[in-house]
Amino acid sequence: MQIDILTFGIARDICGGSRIRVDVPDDTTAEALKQHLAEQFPRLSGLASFLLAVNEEFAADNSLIRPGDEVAIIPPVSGG
Amino acid sequence: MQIDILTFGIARDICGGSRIRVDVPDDTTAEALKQHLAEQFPRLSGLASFLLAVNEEFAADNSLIRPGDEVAIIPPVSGG
Amino acid sequence: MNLFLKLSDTPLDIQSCIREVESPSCGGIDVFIGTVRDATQGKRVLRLEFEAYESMALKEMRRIAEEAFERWPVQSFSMHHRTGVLTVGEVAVIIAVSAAHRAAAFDACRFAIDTLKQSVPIWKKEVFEDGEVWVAAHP
Amino acid sequence: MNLFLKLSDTPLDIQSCIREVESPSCGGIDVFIGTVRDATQGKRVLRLEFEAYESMALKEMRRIAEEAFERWPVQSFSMHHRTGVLTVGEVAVIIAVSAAHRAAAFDACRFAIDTLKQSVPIWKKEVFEDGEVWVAAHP
Repeated sequence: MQIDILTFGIARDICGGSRIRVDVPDDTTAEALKQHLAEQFPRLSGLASFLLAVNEEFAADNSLIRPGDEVAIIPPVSGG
Repeated sequence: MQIDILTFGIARDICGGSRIRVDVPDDTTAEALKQHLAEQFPRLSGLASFLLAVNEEFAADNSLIRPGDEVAIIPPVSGG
Repeated sequence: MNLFLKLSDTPLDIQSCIREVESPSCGGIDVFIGTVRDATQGKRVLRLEFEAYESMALKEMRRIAEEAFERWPVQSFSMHHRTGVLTVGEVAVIIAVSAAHRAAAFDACRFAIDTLKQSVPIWKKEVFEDGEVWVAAHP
Repeated sequence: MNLFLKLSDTPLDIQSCIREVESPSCGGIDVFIGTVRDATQGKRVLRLEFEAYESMALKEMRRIAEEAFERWPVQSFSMHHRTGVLTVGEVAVIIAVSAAHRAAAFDACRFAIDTLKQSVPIWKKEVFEDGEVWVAAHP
């Protein structure tokens, strides 16, 4: 399935766009998607942290990504 | 010697005026003056605390009161 | 040491107290605002009357500020206290503390209000519908 | 539960954030104001650029407020965060918390800014004379 992924902050710089599309097997977990992204964009692994949000919630590693989910890469936050 | 004493808050109510005059021996200590005041105004002893300030500083019990000192009765404070 | 102290019998201005501590080299400001509550221990409060031993109160306020500067890397400190008659909702005290980093601002501001309540010669009388009481006077 | 949240790309107003939490039944308000510092680790900062994942940021801000209400007897809670380009001295975040007694206001306000910095998806880029860096991005 194809997943559109939002990127922010340094993740947008690394991925080269505020929205990227990746192609992953159905029933991909958040952890597997992170591995996929880290292979495609190795600099993500150099960040202090690199999380995924699914539908505006931080995603546990074992949560499944479904078509139509809103997925985002969350690099280390620095608000305030 | 005669000492003028400023009173505030409930101490003013107890002493019946914002400035009272007491007559004490020379070389009176803060502690002795407090005893004198407590005898003259027994309700001062019923307060949660009852301190003296001399020249705008909290006075130690053994500090001497001198003529011309600015003396004040400090009942429990409750600012803020 | 940027230190601002004020005792005033007219309404306090939060914005101007904060403005006193703002600075390009500070990253955090903590502000405490004490206001007149409409009830105490279930009794309706009509108004508060604050009285200060003004010269000594300002000395003690300065002592608190100086101790805050000694203990924490604070940049600016402002403490405004109201006197006179205050109705419900009015501001009795404002303390604003700025620092490069927020921990110092929080710690110093909280220390300042806690210590003010213990050592600054200011007294408040609570006025109820059926009487009045000097706060904390009796055990 | 009086809860006010705001993300804004225009300047924040301290007074209006505080006004949101004022109430006759509160005795204390603690306010934290985060401002843009002119230097970080000795380097002069020209400006900050804040970016938010807005919908999720508001969700996380709400989660923080709700946890504050659960953990402390807080009366009202307001959190405003700025986005976009900020110059030195500008306000990036304001958190105001009111409570009947001051301890809850201090504790909840400090919890809120500490947690915001850990969990709310907002990012800032520091722009220096000779480059720029996403804050906290790298170990």
